[in-house]
Amino acid sequence: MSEQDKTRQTAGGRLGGAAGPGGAISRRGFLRRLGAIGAGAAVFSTAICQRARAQYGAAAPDGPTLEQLTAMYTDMLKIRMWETKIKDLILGGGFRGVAHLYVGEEAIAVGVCHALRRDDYIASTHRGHGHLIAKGGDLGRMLAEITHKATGYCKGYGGSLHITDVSLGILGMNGIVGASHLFAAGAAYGIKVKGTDQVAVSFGGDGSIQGNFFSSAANSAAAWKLPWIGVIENNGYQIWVRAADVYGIVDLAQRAQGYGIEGRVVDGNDVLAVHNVARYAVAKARAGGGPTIIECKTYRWYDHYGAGGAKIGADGAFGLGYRSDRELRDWMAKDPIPRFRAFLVAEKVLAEQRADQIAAEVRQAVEDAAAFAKGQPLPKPEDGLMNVFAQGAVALRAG
Amino acid sequence: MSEQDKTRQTAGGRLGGAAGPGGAISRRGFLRRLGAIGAGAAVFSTAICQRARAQYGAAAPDGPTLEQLTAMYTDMLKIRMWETKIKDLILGGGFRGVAHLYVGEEAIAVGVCHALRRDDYIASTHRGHGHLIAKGGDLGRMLAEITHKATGYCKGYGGSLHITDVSLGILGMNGIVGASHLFAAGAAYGIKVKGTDQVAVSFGGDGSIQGNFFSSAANSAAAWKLPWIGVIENNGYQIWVRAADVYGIVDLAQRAQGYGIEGRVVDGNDVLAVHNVARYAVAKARAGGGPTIIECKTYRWYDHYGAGGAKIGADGAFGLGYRSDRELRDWMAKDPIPRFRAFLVAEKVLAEQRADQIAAEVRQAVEDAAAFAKGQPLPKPEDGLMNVFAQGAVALRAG
Amino acid sequence: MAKSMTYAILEAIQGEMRRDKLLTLLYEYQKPVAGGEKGAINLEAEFGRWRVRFCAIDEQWIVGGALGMSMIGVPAIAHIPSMTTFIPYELMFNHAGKLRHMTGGQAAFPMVLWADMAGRIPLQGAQHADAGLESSYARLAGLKVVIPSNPYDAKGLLIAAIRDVDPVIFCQYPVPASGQPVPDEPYVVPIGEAAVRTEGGDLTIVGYAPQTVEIAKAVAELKKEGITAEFIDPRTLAPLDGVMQTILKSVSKTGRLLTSDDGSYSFSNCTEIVARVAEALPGTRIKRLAFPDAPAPGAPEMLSYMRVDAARIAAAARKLVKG
Amino acid sequence: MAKSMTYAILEAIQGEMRRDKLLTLLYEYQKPVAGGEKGAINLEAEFGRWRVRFCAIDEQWIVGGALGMSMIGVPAIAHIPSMTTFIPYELMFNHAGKLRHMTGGQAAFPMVLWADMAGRIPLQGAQHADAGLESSYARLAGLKVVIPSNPYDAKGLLIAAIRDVDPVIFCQYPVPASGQPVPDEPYVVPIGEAAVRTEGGDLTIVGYAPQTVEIAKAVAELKKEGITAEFIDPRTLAPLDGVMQTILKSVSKTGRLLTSDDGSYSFSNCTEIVARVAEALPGTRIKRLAFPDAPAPGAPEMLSYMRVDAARIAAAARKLVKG
Ligand SMILES: Cc1ncc(C[n+]2csc(CCOP(=O)(O)OP(=O)(O)O)c2C)c(N)n1
Ligand SMILES: Cc1ncc(C[n+]2csc(CCOP(=O)(O)OP(=O)(O)O)c2C)c(N)n1
Ligand SMILES: [Mg+2]
Ligand SMILES: [Mg+2]
Repeated sequence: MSEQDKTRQTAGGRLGGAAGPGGAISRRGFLRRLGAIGAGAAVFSTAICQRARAQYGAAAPDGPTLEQLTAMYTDMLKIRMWETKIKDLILGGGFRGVAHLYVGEEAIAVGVCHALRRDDYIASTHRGHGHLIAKGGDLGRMLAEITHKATGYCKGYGGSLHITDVSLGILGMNGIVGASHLFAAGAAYGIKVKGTDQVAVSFGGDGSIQGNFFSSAANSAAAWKLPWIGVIENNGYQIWVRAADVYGIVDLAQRAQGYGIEGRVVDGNDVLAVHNVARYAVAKARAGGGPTIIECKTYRWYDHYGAGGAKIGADGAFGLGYRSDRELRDWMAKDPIPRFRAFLVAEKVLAEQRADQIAAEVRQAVEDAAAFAKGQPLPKPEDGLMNVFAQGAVALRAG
Repeated sequence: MSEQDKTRQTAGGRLGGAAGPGGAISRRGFLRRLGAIGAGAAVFSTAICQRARAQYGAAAPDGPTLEQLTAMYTDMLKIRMWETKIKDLILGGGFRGVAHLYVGEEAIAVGVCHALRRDDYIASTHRGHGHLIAKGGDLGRMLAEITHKATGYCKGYGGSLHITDVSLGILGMNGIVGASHLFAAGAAYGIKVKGTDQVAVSFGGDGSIQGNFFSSAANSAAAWKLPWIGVIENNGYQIWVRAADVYGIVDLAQRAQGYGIEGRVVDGNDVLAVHNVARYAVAKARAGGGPTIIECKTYRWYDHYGAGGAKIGADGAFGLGYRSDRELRDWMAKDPIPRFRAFLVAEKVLAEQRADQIAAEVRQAVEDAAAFAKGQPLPKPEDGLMNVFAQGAVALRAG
Repeated sequence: MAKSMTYAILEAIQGEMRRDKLLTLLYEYQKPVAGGEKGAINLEAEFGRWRVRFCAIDEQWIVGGALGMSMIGVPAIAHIPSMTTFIPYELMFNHAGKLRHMTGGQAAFPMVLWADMAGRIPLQGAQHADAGLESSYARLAGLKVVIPSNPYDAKGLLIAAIRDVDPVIFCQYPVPASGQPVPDEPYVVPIGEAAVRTEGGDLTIVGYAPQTVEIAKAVAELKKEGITAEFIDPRTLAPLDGVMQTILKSVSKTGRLLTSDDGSYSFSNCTEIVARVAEALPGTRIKRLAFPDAPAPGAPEMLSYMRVDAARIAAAARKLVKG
Repeated sequence: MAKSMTYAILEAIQGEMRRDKLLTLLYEYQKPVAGGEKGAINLEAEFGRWRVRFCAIDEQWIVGGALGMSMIGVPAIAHIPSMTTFIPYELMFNHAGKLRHMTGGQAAFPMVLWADMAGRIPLQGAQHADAGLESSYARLAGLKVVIPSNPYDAKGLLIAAIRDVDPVIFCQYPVPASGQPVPDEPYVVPIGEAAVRTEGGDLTIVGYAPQTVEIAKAVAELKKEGITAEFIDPRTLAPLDGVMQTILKSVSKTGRLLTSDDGSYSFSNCTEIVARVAEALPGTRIKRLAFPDAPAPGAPEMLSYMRVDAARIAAAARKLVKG
């Protein structure tokens, strides 16, 4: 680990503060950094990109990295557009489901999940659509599930809060705050037993570090250097409660220190910053270096739940009592998607036209997903008695 | 807080390391330090005493401090002799009770409880006899209780694990590891509601910082600056499990940092060191300065439970598989009681003769307690149906 | 407009907080604020943040903190949301319910665990649509469990719970604002007393909380057919002895018992009532309706297929009476 | 010398760990070590520390970790000590029991919660002398609960539990090494099947774990008096349907049911069995014996006054048969 990284590794240190290896960086160095996953790599932030660009002119990374960057951009758009569609459907009335929207936080799911292999595990939350999409979830089956259709991911049993695709290594979205951390740490233990180099990542909000689960995950991961990465999506609110009123710390990654875990704070609206810290943590975990806790500072554009304060065809939920519209507007100005697009275009990873085309394709995919979900059949009533156990059905006792 | 204190306040810093305000200290300064309870006071360790003594010759503090020091010595002896009696009774066979012996750790209970007022609260553990004695518990009623007699503190319902005197501000010994911390933090919240300047202290072993309770206590105490003091009695073992095998940290007070709490590490076999950190923490808490977590490094002389490996009339439990006899002997050489006695005698707080006399008195008190307990009546069988609720008895369902 | 359940509950707490200057509420995100005809209630605004404290997402703290406070004589209400009802289970079991006994009567927990219960609501998924959790609490020694089925009982039972020196679990299910009007003044509905909702001679029906809505419909339906049901709402699940007096009296008369639960079938709610009747009155014809031993699916089709409703209650009653 | 309960259990785990190279045990301080005639078992020595892991005092980890592992296909056994049996209650309730259903069958938890149960032992105090906790688990959807009463059943039920892809709670009460000899080889006692311990025609007695000792004594005593009891050990509490077939068959014959519990009376263990019999066979004469709804006091005088013993079982049986 470089010295710079070390200074940043204390929880208080903010990525992008004293960032980057000074001015002198070669193009090769820049690309290596972009693609680096070794324990020495660690930090690649927009600031570095900007400096690199200033020095070497716009330049697109080639090979798989190019693909990956494009895929990251595509996934961010997928989350944004798919969820915006949900929001519009809710506002349209008669929506057969619920949703905790992730819009505004896309950089985290995408930055983290694109540092993972398909066979790595993630454990998700009530606000987990984004994680699922970033890990490869199918938009149509997802929408079918959150409208409780028989062909949805969970055959209609689960809905938005529990939608999952276990075959993608997703240990479930979970409606119980904090449980994700514990299950991922458990999975990380299982990885050690299996002897593979997989990793297990849990997502959780700023509210997820208290309660019973986080502490057990963190201590075990620290004690036995488990390949666990705890991602704290700090969007400033636990429904309407502010962290500052219920915690004695400001940077939540500081919790890591009490367990002897490396804690990192990162700009959660900068997908490359998130991605690079995630890659660092993943490489470290694969190499047996143990866990990392990454706090990503971000903001949610909509209300905790549903679409209150939002309008069809417009972004953001305004007029919510617990936060100011101005605060929201400030954060919308830090929208991770145009920010990333601008970078990609400037770096010639994407031409403007291609970027537009991707947006159009994603928009179409979302419409297709909505149409697919709409046409899907409802579950059979008696299927509720199934899947309690692996075998058979339980008895109906209602009459 | 002085600069020295600041350096010591990080969890890693050990009391007695770079301790003390250098050589130049006046006798008045020494006495002030000994008696100090202001936030500026903080540290008074044997090292300081020794330096002070070297400079000013042996000198006994006068007034209440003298009494208090004598009382502390007396209480340490009470714990030691009362528990040694229990050990002998167990080994004698047919003992009507169980015990987790505290011998070796007396300096912690006494150092902490003598920094408290009678109206302050403590929450205790399975290894809590010492806490109860240091807070003023009656040796006879205690022994009656651990032998489940009708006139014991808990009328025979509780026994060793739950013996308590609520009128002394004791929130109960508790057989569930870690629960003490949560209840004390709750009491600390209640103190805030009442608006008094009381404090609430919880004791817990090195095993008590994991699990569900500690985290909830620490976070709440930190968030709202509750007058809570968490004392970690780190005796190196959780039954036979070593902390190093199950934690990612070495100094357990480091846990404090993750919550934004001041953590202190102290020599738990030095009663004055413990006492002074406790006084500092208590004064801080009374003044609204919030919680402190104090880790006291110590050792238990007997097995986790009962009297295995011990002999009647001899100290210590040898030949236990999980620890070496040598380790035990090293710690017995650090016995807090002769260490304190030597200090008191050297400082002319106590004459040798008076010290011997106290020991004889305590020995007699213990014998009296044993005789008292032996003569007490057994509970009535049907009383088990009482005290489930405040009113009445529950129905017998057994036949 | 009748007072809602929430309004009635907050009115109860407001009155008790005015009466007892130490009574404190710890809660999470469910703001103790309600508007009603009689004016808005805002507990934090009235009593300040120390006595009305929103907390981190940490139900272990909310309940454990309340226990610690109450042990030093600061009575406390711990309010936790429905999906977390079992997080403090160990605390209530091993501490709240046992400490008085273990200390020979020295310790007391004058606290109320105000536990939200979701009930079988659709489109949520199993973690947010549960019912019947009260029976896990009802079997723990040293705890009292009350379950109001309407705002009037809610206010009176909550005041009784707050004034009780023993720990009480107050279960709030979502029920509509039906029943008696709720007086503005404090009053007590005693813990341990059932309510006879309708009198009848053909069979006894027992159920509570959201099931009372279904039972009431079924009773009305049956009446049209000439079957008169005695409908008893237990209101208290623990201790049950007082409640059983009312139920046994009724079943001695009717000879038939039908129970109806939103909780799952096995080891649950009305099971204890059925067992006690069976012991005391052999020969009684008994039918227990309940949710199956399954989690609650999100899809409404599956969920409503599994839930007991008025039609099923009426059908079972007919069968008991005629079959 | 017969194999002890602990030996039988460790032998089961040893065999399964040899068979399945991923099976892992998380535990706290109760070393998985036992000596016996057939040689000592030391699981950590045989399988290494990763697969046999002692943990911090953190039952939430032990169970939650086992759940996480099992979700990725690493089957796990979580062993927790008796006083902590309800610490993982929420995990088993909201996650282990629901996730398969919530995910439409995708998720599975091939794990066993090996929960120690203290039983009503004297001189410990209420937190360390509890019984009956299994009924709180038995009412949770998606979980299986087994309770062996002797080493033979313990080994066979534990192997069944380990091989089951659904989460199983394996309750270990302290019981003496009685019953059938324990074969060295792995074998399965199927989950969901009761055992008829003695056959008889006058009444049916149901009970398990330490109560089987008292029941067996009472049955022998009654036999001398000419009363023949059919003694059934359910062995599984959830799912209960298979067990009930055996019990209902017996009660149809005897017409009388006596249950005997170390757990408390209300909302507990045999309550469900009583209720099911009452529904299915109206007219059955029923008596439920149990510990009172109270914590267990430490003093032996109080404790034994409260516990069901052979004399009380025999007395209740006589009354049922003759009264
Ligand atoms: C253990 C638990 N307590 C409470 C809740 C209710 N609840 C659901 S989401 C939520 C807020 C979560 O806040 P945070 O962790 O910051 O995530 P965010 O919603 O901001 O993404 C709460 C309190 C829950 N689901 N689980
Ligand atoms: C929650 C919980 N888990 C397990 C136990 C069993 N147990 C009793 S004491 C003990 C060891 C405690 O170790 P430590 O906290 O270091 O205290 P010490 O005994 O060393 O004083 C354990 C595991 C318990 N009582 N409570
Ligand atoms: Mg948040
Ligand atoms: Mg210890």
